[in-house]
Amino acid sequence: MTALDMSVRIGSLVMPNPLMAASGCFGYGLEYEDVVDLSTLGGVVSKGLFLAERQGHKPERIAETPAGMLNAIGLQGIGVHRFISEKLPLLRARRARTIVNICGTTLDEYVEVARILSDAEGVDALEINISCPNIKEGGIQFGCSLDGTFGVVSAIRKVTSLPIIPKLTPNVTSPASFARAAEDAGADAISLVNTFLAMAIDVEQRKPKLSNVVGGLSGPAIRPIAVRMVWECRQEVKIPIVGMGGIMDHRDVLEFMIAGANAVQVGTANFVDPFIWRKLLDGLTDYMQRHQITRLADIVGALDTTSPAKAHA
Amino acid sequence: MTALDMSVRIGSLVMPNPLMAASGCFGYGLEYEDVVDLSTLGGVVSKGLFLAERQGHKPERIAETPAGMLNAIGLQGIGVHRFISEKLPLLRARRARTIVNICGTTLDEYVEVARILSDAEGVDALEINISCPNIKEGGIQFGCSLDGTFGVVSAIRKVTSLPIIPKLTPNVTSPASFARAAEDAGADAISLVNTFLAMAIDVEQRKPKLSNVVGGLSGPAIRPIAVRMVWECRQEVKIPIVGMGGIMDHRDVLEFMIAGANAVQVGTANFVDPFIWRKLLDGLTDYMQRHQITRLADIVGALDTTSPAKAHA
Amino acid sequence: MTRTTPSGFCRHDILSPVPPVDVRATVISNVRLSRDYNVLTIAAPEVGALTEPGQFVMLKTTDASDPMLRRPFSVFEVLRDDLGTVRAISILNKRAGRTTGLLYGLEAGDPVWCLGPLGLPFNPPSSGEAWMVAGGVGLAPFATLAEALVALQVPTTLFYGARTADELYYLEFFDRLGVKLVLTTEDGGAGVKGRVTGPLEESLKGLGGPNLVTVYACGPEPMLAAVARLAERYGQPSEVSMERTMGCGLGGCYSCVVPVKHADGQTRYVRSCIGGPVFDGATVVWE
Amino acid sequence: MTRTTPSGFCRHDILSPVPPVDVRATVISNVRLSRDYNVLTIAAPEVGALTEPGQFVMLKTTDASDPMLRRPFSVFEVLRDDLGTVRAISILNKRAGRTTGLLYGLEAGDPVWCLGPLGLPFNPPSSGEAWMVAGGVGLAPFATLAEALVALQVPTTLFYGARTADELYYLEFFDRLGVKLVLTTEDGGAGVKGRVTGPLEESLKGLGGPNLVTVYACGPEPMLAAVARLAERYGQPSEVSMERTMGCGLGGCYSCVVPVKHADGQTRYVRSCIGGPVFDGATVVWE
Ligand SMILES: Cc1cc2nc3c(=O)[nH]c(=O)nc-3n(C[C@H](O)[C@H](O)[C@H](O)COP(=O)(O)OP(=O)(O)OC[C@H]3O[C@@H](n4cnc5c(N)ncnc54)[C@H](O)[C@@H]3O)c2cc1C
Ligand SMILES: Cc1cc2nc3c(=O)[nH]c(=O)nc-3n(C[C@H](O)[C@H](O)[C@H](O)COP(=O)(O)OP(=O)(O)OC[C@H]3O[C@@H](n4cnc5c(N)ncnc54)[C@H](O)[C@@H]3O)c2cc1C
Ligand SMILES: Cc1cc2nc3c(=O)[nH]c(=O)nc-3n(C[C@H](O)[C@H](O)[C@H](O)COP(=O)(O)O)c2cc1C
Ligand SMILES: Cc1cc2nc3c(=O)[nH]c(=O)nc-3n(C[C@H](O)[C@H](O)[C@H](O)COP(=O)(O)O)c2cc1C
Ligand code: FES
Ligand code: FES
Repeated sequence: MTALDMSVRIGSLVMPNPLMAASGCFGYGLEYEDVVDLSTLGGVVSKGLFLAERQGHKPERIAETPAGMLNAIGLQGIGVHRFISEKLPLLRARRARTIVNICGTTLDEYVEVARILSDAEGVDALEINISCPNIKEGGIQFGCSLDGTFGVVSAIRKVTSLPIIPKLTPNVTSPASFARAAEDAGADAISLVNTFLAMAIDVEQRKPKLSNVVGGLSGPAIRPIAVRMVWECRQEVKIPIVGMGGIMDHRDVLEFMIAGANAVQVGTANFVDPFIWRKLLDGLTDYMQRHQITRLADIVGALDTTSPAKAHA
Repeated sequence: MTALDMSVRIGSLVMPNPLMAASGCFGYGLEYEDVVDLSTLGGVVSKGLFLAERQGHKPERIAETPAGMLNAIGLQGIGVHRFISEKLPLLRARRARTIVNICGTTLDEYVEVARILSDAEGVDALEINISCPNIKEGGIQFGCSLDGTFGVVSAIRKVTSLPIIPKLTPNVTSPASFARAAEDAGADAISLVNTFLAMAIDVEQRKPKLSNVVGGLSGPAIRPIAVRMVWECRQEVKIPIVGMGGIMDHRDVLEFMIAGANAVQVGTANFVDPFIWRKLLDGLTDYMQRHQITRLADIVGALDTTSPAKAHA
Repeated sequence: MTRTTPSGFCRHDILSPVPPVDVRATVISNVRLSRDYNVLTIAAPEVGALTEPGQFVMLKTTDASDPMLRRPFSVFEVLRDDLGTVRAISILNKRAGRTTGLLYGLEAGDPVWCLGPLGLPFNPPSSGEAWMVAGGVGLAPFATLAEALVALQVPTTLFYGARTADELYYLEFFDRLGVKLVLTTEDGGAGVKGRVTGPLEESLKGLGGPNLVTVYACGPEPMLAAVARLAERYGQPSEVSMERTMGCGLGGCYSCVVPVKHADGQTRYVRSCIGGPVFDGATVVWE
Repeated sequence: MTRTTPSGFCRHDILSPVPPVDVRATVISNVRLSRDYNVLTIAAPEVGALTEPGQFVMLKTTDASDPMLRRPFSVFEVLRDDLGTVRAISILNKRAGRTTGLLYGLEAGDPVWCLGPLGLPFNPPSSGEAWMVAGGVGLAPFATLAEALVALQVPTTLFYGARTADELYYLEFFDRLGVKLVLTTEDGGAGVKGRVTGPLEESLKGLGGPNLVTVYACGPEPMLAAVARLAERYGQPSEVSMERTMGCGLGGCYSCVVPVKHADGQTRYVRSCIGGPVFDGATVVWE
């Protein structure tokens, strides 16, 4: 049996496998070091960071929905400076590949945060969060306008040589056109999807379940929409795609990859099963062996649309 | 105990309660007459009809997903003429309030279908399907452009005095702006949401699960997004809103109404439980009694956003 | 058995069926026949009392939304107590995915939501013999059909093919009824080696003329197509039970369609849940 | 019990915890105490062996995605066999919604997914007595805490309030351990009529000075706030176990935050799953 190659490259970021922990679903990574060796993940994406510390929204911050959950955390975070001094050295010590999810209320803040992180030791890539649906000033104004997306990505491109990965919102008519804007602006990859703007109501109290009224929907419920968006973006751009949305097992990872994702992120599933990582790796290994695939990258975008799957195969 | 009033009015259409069967999820209504007295529903929305008979897509036409399902039926249907001769008399005999879901590949076809149905005896309203995600020529070109939506609704407005209810797609950045276009064009109400464009892949065969590759996602998975869209539209327009997306029990009905829907449609839930209608009515009755509500319409849009629901009430 | 028109376009136009019922049934027993097959007996007498051979039920193992949709299963046995009162039905289940996997794992006392009976049943043969052709789990509708045929004193044969000898089930049941058995296995471990269509064709060849037997078939679609074509070639009528992905079982969703040649010469998609699952083999357009 | 700092900001900065484990446990028994309360015993010895009083587990009754998230529950009892080996844990469950409803309905043999132990435990009192204050299902963490306190020979009292006499559970258990019981019911059906804070305040008043008892509280948030304020007013330290909506239990999601006054005078949201659920009552900012 030849060695199995699961590696993925995004600019200078080389990952041993396509499995990344999604922003906001894995703390700063260190919270999970008891349950998984962080160096075995493709990468760890930090919680979204602004320049300054933020307290986020009041509780209630989450609500469960069918096969999904809403969140409106409001980007509680320690800010980029404390991240660099308190978390980054520990992440380096654990040999985690660290991707920092960056936010801004203005173009200048994005650029500033990117610049500061580019000078720090141990940051492997920047994921540009222009898609948080939960706070008005969280960059979504950039993520819902093609010019805004182009503008923020090209401004950050000028100040950093780190790989930059704009994270796209699904709450638009055509995510593929945003993927194109990001590629044109010099992005090394795109990641999608962030959460879907959604809400839930307690009908007995006639009040919203979240203090922020609306929040972002994640989890398996959204997977079929996210897979479609990845597939559409794959037709539109050449740069790597980091796919996510409701991945719960290795088949879901493969679904995103076959649709066109080069790597994937796992978010909500960490809450349900923090020991998921070993299972995902084992599942991918088994699939590669059964299908005699030596380079996992070979299945990226390999969807055969000439006929549907046989229902009774 | 005073009598409970659940009635809803949409132009000349008066329904005893807000519970309507959603298009494409209830055949032509008659398929369900063994399990429910059709006259007890607020209304029955027919399968989408073109001028001519259509065969629809090849199987596989549906695939289950977490708390949801994909469909790409491709609007198989008997066409407006056979509907009028074969189905309408039977629906009238059963005293069903009949709303016909109309489709077109061109503006002229929409107008023609609307005109023909306006002349037929027993049609209570027209739902204008400009939102089917499954076929290229199914009107979605009108539903994804504000001008297109305004154009098709105002053209139909000119040829019919029946209540017209454009059905909006959720696959756009701002459904509320489409609601506004529909209202401006003279719609009596809007209904939303149609299904979310989505896909699923059989990873063993590396083929799509649907013959059409992409399909529409429905069921509880989408409910939180649909409720948010209804809530946004409620801020934007004054006309009645028919809300839908993943309603499975009476609490879900109430959730849509509190968010701003005057009536609701139940689609996918019919497949899971064809006997759902009695349960929904009983649930609403119980809720009204417990909360001492005599007019159900009083809860429409009654969401109190001043504070979130208490988690441990 | 009532006479029905299995190739009809819409049930409501042609017959008035018994309305289905939905029961939250309790598992009485679950007998695992092999690693993949089990017979699940559930207390759904309301359904069983109404069921005709060839009809099906839509099952669900949870009232949560994952999995959400019900799945179609032939009624395998209608079980009666000593006084003849229907007490339960059973399902011959083969693991194929999630719900069939869950049905395999159920234990006595667990709930199952059971909607039925649904669909058009088999028709009794107008004359002559009945030959049932089963492939694998396609055996399911033939236990009740055999009982009905025997009650009508129709001479009945079961052509039954499986991959291996272990996967031939309920042979004694059919034997006891007086059904003649013709078995095949792909590995030759029992009966004739090969496909079930082999001995079927041999027997058809031996017939003295047309319309002497009615051929009933249930199994994988290539088998059904082959059986229907063979029956046609040898001038015998056939009824095939089609297996389609079903969303509702009641005609609501249009997921389950089969292309059927109509009297006007047109091929149209017919919903197999209400215009089937049993079709006149000669009218199905095989793909 | 190990000494820990329950008001710390991030677990990883201040102590090295025992890593949690995740087990697919089997239900051993389910005793319904009333229409809403039950004690569910599950075979999760791996979790029980590591648990300290005040820690919790995250439970799930299905591996399907509806319901999807786990729910937090205090470990009620750690159950040992005659040789002292841990065999199981139990949960005192009160029906509040879906998962608690499902936990109420489970039968022996059913699976439960159990992740734990999680969170910061109670600290033993530095000196003097221990007073535990429980409201309703807030009794849950006090069975193991009482055992630990009794083992340390700390004189222990349980102030325990419920709506009615029927909803006062496990009194004998605490009695047998030698824990002094002070009971209240809202309807006066047993013990003192009214809220549990009534007799608590009486007792606090009667104390000769500060730092003579450590007050431990678990129950509805208004009760916790009242207890923490009373303890502060009478100069006694308090530890409160906060109940927050939790998505993960591991610090991943930031859903479970409690506003806590920090040493620098700032109030910050602290994740109660890793910086709690047990907090120094004096540091919590009550809303
Ligand atoms: C009228 C009828 C009678 C049937 N009788 C029996 C029977 O007696 N015993 C028995 O074991 N099986 C029977 N089947 C087949 C059975 O319905 C499927 O095996 C079952 O639906 C698969 O569901 P699943 O959740 O286990 O699989 P899934 O996890 O949904 O999928 C597993 C595989 O089955 C296919 N599949 C998914 N949904 C369906 C569906 N609704 N129908 C068919 N295939 C599907 C998928 O494409 C996939 O290839 C019958 C089918 C029909 C239409
Ligand atoms: C550390 C900790 C220990 C706990 N120990 C126990 C215990 O020993 N016994 C016990 O019966 N209960 C305990 N609880 C409370 C228990 O977690 C909730 O009752 C349970 O989560 C409700 O879930 P559900 O699915 O039944 O309700 P849902 O259907 O989710 O909702 C019902 C109600 O509970 C609220 N709720 C939803 N999710 C949560 C959540 N994760 N936490 C709290 N409330 C929620 C909802 O807003 C709603 O008002 C504890 C909570 C915490 C934080
Ligand atoms: C609790 C929570 C917090 C999140 N915080 C962030 C964030 O800070 N930045 C970001 O880009 N995405 C954030 N997300 C979105 C996830 O990274 C991911 O895009 C989304 O949840 C879909 O993936 P999933 O279904 O696997 O969770 C958050 C999601 C959740 C559930
Ligand atoms: C199988 C199927 C067929 C549908 N056909 C139509 C249709 O013909 N016209 C239409 O406007 N909507 C159609 N829809 C959309 C539904 O009417 C409804 O908008 C959607 O399913 C969301 O509601 P639900 O989650 O309750 O099903 C169809 C949905 C399904 C599942
Ligand atoms: S299964 Fe829904 S129409 Fe046949
Ligand atoms: S429950 Fe997720 S951070 Fe506390």
